[in-house]
Amino acid sequence: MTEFEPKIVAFVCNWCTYAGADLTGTSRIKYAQNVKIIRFPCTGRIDFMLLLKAFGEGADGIIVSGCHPNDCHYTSGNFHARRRWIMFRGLLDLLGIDVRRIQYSWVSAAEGAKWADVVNTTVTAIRELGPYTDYAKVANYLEKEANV
Amino acid sequence: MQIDNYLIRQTSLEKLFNNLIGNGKTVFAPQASEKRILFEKVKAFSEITDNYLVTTNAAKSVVFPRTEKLFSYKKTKETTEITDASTEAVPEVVLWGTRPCDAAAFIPLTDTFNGDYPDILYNNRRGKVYLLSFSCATCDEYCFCTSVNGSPGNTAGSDILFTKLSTGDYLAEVITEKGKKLVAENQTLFEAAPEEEKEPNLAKVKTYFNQDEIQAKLQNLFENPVWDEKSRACLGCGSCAFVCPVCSCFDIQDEKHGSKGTRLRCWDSCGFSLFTLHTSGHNPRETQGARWRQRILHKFLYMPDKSKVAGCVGCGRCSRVCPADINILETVTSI
Amino acid sequence: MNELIQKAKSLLESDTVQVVIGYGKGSADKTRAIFLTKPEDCDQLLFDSRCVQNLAVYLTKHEIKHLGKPAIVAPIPVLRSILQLAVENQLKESDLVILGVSPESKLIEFDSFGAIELFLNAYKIQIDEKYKATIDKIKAMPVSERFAFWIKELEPCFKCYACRAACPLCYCPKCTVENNQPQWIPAASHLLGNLEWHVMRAMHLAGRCTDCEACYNACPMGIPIHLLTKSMLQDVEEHFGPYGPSVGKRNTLSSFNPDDKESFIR
Amino acid sequence: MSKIGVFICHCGENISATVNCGKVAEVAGKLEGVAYSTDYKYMCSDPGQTIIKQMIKEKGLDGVVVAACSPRMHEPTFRKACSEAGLNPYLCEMANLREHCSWVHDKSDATTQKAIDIVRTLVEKVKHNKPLSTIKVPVTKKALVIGGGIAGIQASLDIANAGHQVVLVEKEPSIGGHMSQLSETFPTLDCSQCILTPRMVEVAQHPNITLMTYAELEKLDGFIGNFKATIRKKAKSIDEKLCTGCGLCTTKCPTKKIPSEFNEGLGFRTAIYVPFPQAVPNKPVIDKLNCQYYLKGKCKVCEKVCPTGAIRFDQEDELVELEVGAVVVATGFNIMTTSEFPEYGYGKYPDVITGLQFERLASASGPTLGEIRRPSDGKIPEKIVFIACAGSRDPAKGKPYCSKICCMYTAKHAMLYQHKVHHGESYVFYMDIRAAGKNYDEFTRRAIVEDKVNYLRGRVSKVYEENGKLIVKGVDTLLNAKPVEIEVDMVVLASAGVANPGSEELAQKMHISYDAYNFFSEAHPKLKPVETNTAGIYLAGACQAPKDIPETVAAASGAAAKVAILFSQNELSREPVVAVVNRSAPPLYSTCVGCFMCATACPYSAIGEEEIKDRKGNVIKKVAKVNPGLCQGCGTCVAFCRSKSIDLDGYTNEQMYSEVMALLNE
Repeated sequence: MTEFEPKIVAFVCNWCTYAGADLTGTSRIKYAQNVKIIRFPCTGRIDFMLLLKAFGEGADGIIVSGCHPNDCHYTSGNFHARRRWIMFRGLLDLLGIDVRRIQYSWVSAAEGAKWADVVNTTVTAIRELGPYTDYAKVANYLEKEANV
Repeated sequence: MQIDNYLIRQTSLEKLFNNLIGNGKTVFAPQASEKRILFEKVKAFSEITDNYLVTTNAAKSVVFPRTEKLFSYKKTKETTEITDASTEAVPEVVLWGTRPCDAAAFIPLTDTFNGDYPDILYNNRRGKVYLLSFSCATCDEYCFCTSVNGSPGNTAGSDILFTKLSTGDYLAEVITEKGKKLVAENQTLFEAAPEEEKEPNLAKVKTYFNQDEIQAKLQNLFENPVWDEKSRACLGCGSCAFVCPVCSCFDIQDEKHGSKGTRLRCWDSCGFSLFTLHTSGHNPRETQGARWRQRILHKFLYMPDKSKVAGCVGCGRCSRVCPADINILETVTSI
Repeated sequence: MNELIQKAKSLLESDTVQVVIGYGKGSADKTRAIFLTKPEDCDQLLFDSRCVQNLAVYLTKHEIKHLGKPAIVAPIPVLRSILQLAVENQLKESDLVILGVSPESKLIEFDSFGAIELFLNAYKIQIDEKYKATIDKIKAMPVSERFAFWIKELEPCFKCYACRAACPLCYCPKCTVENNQPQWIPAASHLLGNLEWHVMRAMHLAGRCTDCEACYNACPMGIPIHLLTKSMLQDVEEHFGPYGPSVGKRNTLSSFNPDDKESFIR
Repeated sequence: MSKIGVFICHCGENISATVNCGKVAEVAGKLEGVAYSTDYKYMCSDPGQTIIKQMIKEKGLDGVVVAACSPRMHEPTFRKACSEAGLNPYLCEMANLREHCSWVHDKSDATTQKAIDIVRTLVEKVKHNKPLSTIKVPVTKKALVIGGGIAGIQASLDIANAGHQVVLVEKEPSIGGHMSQLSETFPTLDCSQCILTPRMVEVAQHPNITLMTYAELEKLDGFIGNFKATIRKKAKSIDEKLCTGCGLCTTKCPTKKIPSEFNEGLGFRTAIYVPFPQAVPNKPVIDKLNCQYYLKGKCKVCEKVCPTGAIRFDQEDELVELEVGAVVVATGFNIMTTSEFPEYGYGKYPDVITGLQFERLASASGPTLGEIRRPSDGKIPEKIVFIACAGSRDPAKGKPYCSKICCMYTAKHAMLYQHKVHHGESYVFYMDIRAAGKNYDEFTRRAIVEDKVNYLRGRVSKVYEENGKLIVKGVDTLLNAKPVEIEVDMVVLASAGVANPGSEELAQKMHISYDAYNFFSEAHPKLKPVETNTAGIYLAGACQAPKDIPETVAAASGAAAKVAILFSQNELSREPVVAVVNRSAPPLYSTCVGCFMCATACPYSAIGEEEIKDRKGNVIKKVAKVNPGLCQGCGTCVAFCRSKSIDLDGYTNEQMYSEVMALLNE
């Protein structure tokens, strides 16, 4: 049996984490292939629905990352995002949507090594949790059921 | 068709149920939970409640699911491969515990799905449904089946109608071939018809109006303040339509996942402002009043005009669930 | 009660308002929202413990706005909603006359939103202990079981949107769920569509919900969706301090504190 | 149906060493909507760009994905190339195959598959890209300089000399700042006032400079090229036109015992006062908090003695609105006061003073006319200790940074002391001597070698008073770390440079960022040292971090050059990544419901109101409206909009949604 390769989507801001991930590349630090990045201008732009969509489309894990507090290119987008995440995380947790599958982090443009570490630890953690079958069952309900 | 009468013992009902399950049928029956009684899939007789007036939801979803796959597709740059939905996997379904109004609702529902062309998916599902109804011994102020040509002991639509007698046993009226088939499969449970009359065991449902008179009055009532007045509190949700056993409006939705996708038929409601919204921004039914009028006219004028059967069976579900306490009976009687 | 009727009458007689939104006798033993435009009809007004529908929902409905300036019978949940609507620029003081009703069924008149706020200080939103216990019980379940619990609860939802229609704070003319470019939420009511809809509804009420339970009361299927908003209210309080609508203040989620604390961001 | 071109770059071997570029191009070619797909050694090279341009024309491409390095590297390059071929540049996106894929993974099928996934995601995004055009904004060629210290003075003069109008706002009654308080300056020991005052006068007389003293920034709205500043001119209680600056009022004022700010509390001033004799403008103001008339309603001596009748007790603060195109922030710094040092007596020993107080003692214009006398009894101190790094480099004091200027001025202070008190003994406790700078190290050497200042490497743990003497307990780490106890007459703390009180509020008013110590943050620590993250607002001097005079002047000239560059254009072009509120068919007009949650969340106050009117002019509804000049494109508003009525061009809901879908679905 081949090892489970989790699908992980990373929602990152352009100014810190995206640039930090660029630095990971420039520094040739290796990390797992499982994570693919979507670039946003700011964590403030990241709609919580997109995270939910990612699970709905089969993501096993999610990374959300942006500028450290006080470092936001737009001064306060990350502060807004943080409040939103606090609320969103609480709601998901209540609903039994596995919040361990969403890793939030602050990775600055200078933290190339941290980005690699965030990716690798997230991949390891999701590998341990296994495929997100609970959610997949819900998402693919129509495919499977006879619809009565 | 000749209706055959039998007696079935109270104790035999469970046996009948078990036989149905044993024959591989899926049984939907009223199930009680904290705030609602719903038609739900049941596995054991004990899950069924007999302490209910009508269920909150209508039984229509077994023939007209609230979300139904029509087909799925897969695209490449050059080709599109379409797979039609099939009802083959749909099991035979027994609706256990429908009321006469519920059963009667299948008549206009089937009409609708066989208007311009027969709806294969609907008809396939309908063909697999057995309706084992139970007459009403009680009613409430929302019931008005008798005003729309129904009754608490009406046999129309059901395959078998059970009426509880004073002894606690049931009169079983077997109405259709399907019903007869079921009786044949369970012959030992059905005994000779009882002596007791059916009528005294039925609820007394007040007659408020006459469907034919209303139909005539509505011909000239398109412009009337009653629509706005009676719908003023309407919040514009779709609960009335979704619990209605006759309402059959639907919306077509595509769900796309990359190069694959499915086309779905989903329940819709004329109470929604979006229902008639044009792309241009114009909405021919701009207010809740206009939408309420549509609902009443459709049920009490257009449908009987077209197919001789009203679009309302007087079950009263819509009025019971309405969060703004809008009452269909009140509107119709005020006309 | 008489006081309320007299006040409503005089408001209509003097043409101060053109419609009085209040509670009247409904079907069976229910009460319902009534809309009075004539002084002589004001005797229909009543108020008792059955009057739980949140009338504030009508303040933003165009059919009702069309009737003219309203006076609204406003027990505490309605007052909270009015205040939150004011915070969100949906109401001005001059838009309406508020016929406040105290828990003792006394008529209280408010000449400003500030006065409502002051009054409500004595009636802070409090989550009932029984709900807290239920929420705690759900939270104590293992994650998979919790998910299964909610999927089962949400399964009967057929997306009639009564929860949205009854909520005074769901006043958008076009809801996210009605957006199809992109199709944020499946219009279909299946497990995923229902889950996504209810997550979105709850998130959109985060920091705004005034805990009136209109959504739950409206739900024909009796789905305990109010537990979601109640739990979020608890979260708001835990992380950002006590919640209560306040004119001139921002919503919890469109404001921030640089020192907001969390424990999950690396 | 889209016609998208996909161009896969090998980046030499940087990408192709681990990613099978040919395979990526092949798979991309099969994607729906892709009309052309190829790979090439160097896409950014001239021939590479030519392929893109040719294909745009040949295939009539309506979207381009260049899969190469980070968009942060070459997005402008490829967008320009597209533009040259007649394709709107914003229809071009980059897929980051180098930094985010080939450089971080080993060669494998999984790496190639990831590259394919990234490309597919960007192809889906491009399908939803819209042509955008750059936003043009006019430039108001007038600068606002906040702060009239040497930084503000230098910036103002440079901008004014470049031919542009400048408004210089200073919160004190006179410009000059900290530099005017200094005695001599390192490393040349020339007199601070002698070099500063001519500049101050030049400011006052410059035809392009409008000077507003005793004034503060109240509000700043707008955006680069188009700021609207509101200045609060505090009531000076005099008519400046009538006042001749004769000074009679200040000599007659009965309230004479107010600690002088200019002299750091070591001298007194009157309630109506000019901060120092060389002040510019040299006209007094009435300090309302100390004036007898304002306090008790009686006095008015100044009014009686004023020969021109220039006193105006009823004067009120005035708010002036200015339209400016650029702002230079030069609000300077402050130092920790002695009261913040419990170990050195909480400021209750009068003879423990700060470096800035020592400057006043050493200054010829100071309270002792340049003689070093201790504040308690006026005696000349025989022994003196200077404590460097008082607060600086001390995480316990919340200032882990080096204040940079203290090593030099402490050496200067010790030298000045030795020059003035020949028989005196001076000690300097230091952690390290940081004297990097032209002639700086030579200067500190001179203090040690020529002026015989005793440098002790170690910290002072305690200062306490005993029998009229100050006992300094410290340690000398160079001599086997032995404890040292010195009995002295005076202690001077080289206390840490800190941000001015109120910096935080000021930064928030201007929407610029600030660091953990409330110093203003530059846009980039190396490459954009005088810019802030808010376009059009620049930094000069010690408001950014402690700086010495040459560095401050250089930064001020740098900021002035940036302003001059900005003002060299009549119009600015801005990236069109801005939020837009939708419009829809009537009767809705817009799905925006006007809750303005977006406006409260906007970090730039870029969202205002718009009234939608019918043909008769009646207001139908109020909706949000984004000012594209102010919007910086963060998109925070978008995520807040419940009805999805506001969207961000370049990162629209459709684009982001498509990316998520495409990333997870083939």
